Amino acid sequence: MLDKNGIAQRIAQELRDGWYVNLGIGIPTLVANYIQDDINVVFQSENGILGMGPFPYEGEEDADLINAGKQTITALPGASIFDSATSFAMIRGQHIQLTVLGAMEVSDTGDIANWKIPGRMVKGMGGAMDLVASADNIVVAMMHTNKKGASKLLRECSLPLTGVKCVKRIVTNLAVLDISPEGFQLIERAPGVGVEDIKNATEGRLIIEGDIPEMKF
Amino acid sequence: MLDKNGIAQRIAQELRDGWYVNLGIGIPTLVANYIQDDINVVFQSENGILGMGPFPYEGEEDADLINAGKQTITALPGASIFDSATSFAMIRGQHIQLTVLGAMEVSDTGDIANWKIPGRMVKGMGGAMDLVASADNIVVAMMHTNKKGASKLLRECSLPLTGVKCVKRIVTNLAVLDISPEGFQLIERAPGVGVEDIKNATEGRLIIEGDIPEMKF
Amino acid sequence: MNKIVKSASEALEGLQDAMTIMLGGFGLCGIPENCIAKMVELGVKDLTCISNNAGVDDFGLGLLLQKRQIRKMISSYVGENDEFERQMLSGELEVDLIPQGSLAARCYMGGAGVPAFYTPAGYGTEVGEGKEVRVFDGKPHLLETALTADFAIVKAWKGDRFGNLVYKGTARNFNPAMAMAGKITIAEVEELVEPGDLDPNFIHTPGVFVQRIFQGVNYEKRIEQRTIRPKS
Amino acid sequence: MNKIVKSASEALEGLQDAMTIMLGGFGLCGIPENCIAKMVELGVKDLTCISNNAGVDDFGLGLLLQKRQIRKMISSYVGENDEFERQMLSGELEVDLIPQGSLAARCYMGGAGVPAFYTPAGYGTEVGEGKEVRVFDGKPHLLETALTADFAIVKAWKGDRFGNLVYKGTARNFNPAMAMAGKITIAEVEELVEPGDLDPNFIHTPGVFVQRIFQGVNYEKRIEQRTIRPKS
Repeated sequence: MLDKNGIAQRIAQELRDGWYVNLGIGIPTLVANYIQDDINVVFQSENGILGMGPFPYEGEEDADLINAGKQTITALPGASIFDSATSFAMIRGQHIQLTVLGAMEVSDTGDIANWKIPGRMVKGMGGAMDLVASADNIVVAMMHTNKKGASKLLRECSLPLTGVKCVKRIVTNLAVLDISPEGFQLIERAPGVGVEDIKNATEGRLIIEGDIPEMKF
Repeated sequence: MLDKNGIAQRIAQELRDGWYVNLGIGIPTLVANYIQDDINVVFQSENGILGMGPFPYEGEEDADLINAGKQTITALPGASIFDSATSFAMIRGQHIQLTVLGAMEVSDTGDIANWKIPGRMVKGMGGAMDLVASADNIVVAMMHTNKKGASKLLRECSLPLTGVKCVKRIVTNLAVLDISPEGFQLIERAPGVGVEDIKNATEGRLIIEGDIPEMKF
Repeated sequence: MNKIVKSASEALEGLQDAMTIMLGGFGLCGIPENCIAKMVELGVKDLTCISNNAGVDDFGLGLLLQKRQIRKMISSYVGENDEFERQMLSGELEVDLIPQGSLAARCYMGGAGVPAFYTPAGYGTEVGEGKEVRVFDGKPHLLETALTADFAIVKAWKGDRFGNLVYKGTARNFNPAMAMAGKITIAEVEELVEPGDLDPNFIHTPGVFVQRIFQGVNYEKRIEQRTIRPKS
Repeated sequence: MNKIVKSASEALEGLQDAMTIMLGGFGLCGIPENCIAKMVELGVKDLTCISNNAGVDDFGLGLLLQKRQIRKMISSYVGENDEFERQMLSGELEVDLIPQGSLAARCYMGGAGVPAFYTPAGYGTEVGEGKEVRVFDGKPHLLETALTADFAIVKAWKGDRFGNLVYKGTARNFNPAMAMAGKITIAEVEELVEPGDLDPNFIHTPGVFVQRIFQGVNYEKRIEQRTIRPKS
């Protein structure tokens, strides 16, 4: 079974050289720590920067240079800065090759819910609805089950949706799964996790074909 | 009766301090020569500049600095340069206070035709359709009649339209006229031109109320 | 051509209760601090505020919320703000949450004279409820309408008396699109410069979009999440 | 991340007959001279070219017209061009004339993932024939659709290997919007610089929109209307 860093590390394997990538808040942010040495990717933050670098050294924080999580950041050589309308023109126009974001629920048809829990304070969807409606390649980083042990990979989402039929791949603490026409297609098992464990933790339709390999790191 | 320069000089009186102005090709371009000393206006050229200045001195022409007529120009202090999408965002969004353009025909309901003569080579409408559809304040600079002596101020345009119900004021070699709900409202006579001359040269509905003053220069 | 006004007070002349106001900024980055402070002082109320975020309890739009000057917020993310939460849950505050990209585009389109456009964002969600759906190239899209405002208030780095603006870093964010969409656009800048000091080739907001400009004072530029890395 | 290719020839790899190509420029200002010359040499034909103008007889897109490589032109103004006129009147060349602002917006929207939008331009004219009309705020608008292209070919002043571009003066024109709308966008630049040489705050086209970039040679930058004033 993976922890959050393990999930991020596995997702980092999805990145391809030359891709532009938008990482959401939470586990997705950790993906940046595991980029393989032989590939170059450019990180976009939807508040208006391409070529986001690491956090600044102490004393070098610039209030005018933050990411979408409102964290102080740096800009790498070759970075570009732009306004919000241009930023979402990039996103909506499918110029960003990969979006990684967290989810509260995912359905086996690729619906995602990650912005609102009825009865709880709603903070807003931010850029998530634009990202999931637009990106060709959406990978969800999430725990397979919630704190009560209930599956977050469902036949249908119970929470208000962020987007429909948009998720391509899900990486959880237990498995890698793709959205196929027949449901969640099991691709890989996390180290030490058996197919039965994944079956038990998945409420939606689960497709298991042949031997399911264990993730490699 | 006015010549082209006289028409331009009369139109220059329409300009107000602080206005952004787009001048079309032909007579409208001449308006820039008659700006009163006590007002400041900024000229936009729709290929992407605000703050267009006079032509450059010989030897200072820059192939990368032209106006919409493809003429070499200069940029004044405080100028800004932008792309075509932004330029027409300004125009469509009604941020330009005045558009002056020529016409082949104008109707007494404010329709304008200035881009196409059937049977002749069509060069295209360029930015004219965007300008007339958007500007709050459209002044047409034109000769009152064509070379054969036929009126260009008509009940209905016979040529393909550039825009409908958009012209506000027309300045010709004979008169200043506004588009009113009842037709061309005569506002001023050109020096030495009588009301009868204007009547004879106007095919569309002409409204003459009270004494019509002569233009003042 | 001189759009310079002396102060936030003069810039906000004509601001009235129940108006619709756009305010630039993302979080607390690139927000018009001087004008917000002055709006608190003026006490205008029943405002509809269009802003990506709603500030924090004691800074940014949070200051207007604390004085209950805002009747409705149009935002994409309203973050950590106890007073906001209280007013929203009690029904004192009306909240319209819009996907961030649609919000930016709706402001841009408002300024660009495009009254409506299609976007895939929000289709199939509650954002799409009651909105026209049209399929382009096999993909469903929502019809979204443009936004404009009585006042658009933006914060820039430098500006001149023609209203030309440049922004610094990601403090740009929503400011350029909102600058386009105000019936009256106010720019507060850190530094007023002479016309010609800004390279015409590198102006972010051409002056035509700005009606009033002034040099602000005492910028706090508060950082919401001060994140650093150790010097190795 | 290195998008640099050696030459126009390498940049145009994959270009085929009957493709749709966007070409930046206004008149002869800011046109991709190197790629046009190479396209003439390659002899690709039946092209649909989206470009505000069609060049003159012996320069710009006129060179492709002379070789009858263009089947259809989508433009706003086709200027003084005898060969264009001859081909159009004889029916060899299909021509789609679009209001200049709608053309710019349709390219921008194509790049921005907005499949359609409403504009007042052209309503009540032959441009509006067959198009959906909708009234917003009492004013009729046409529904216009976005444009994209197999290749968008733009000319910039400077660029780096990430594809970041800056343009000079009014040579910017249609280049930024078209750069957004190409499935493959080629930028030819007067000068290739190192990443970091271009200030990230003042980049006109962020590199994400550009797939291939090269430093062009022998720019002629012809002036169509050389207008001057006397030294007084």
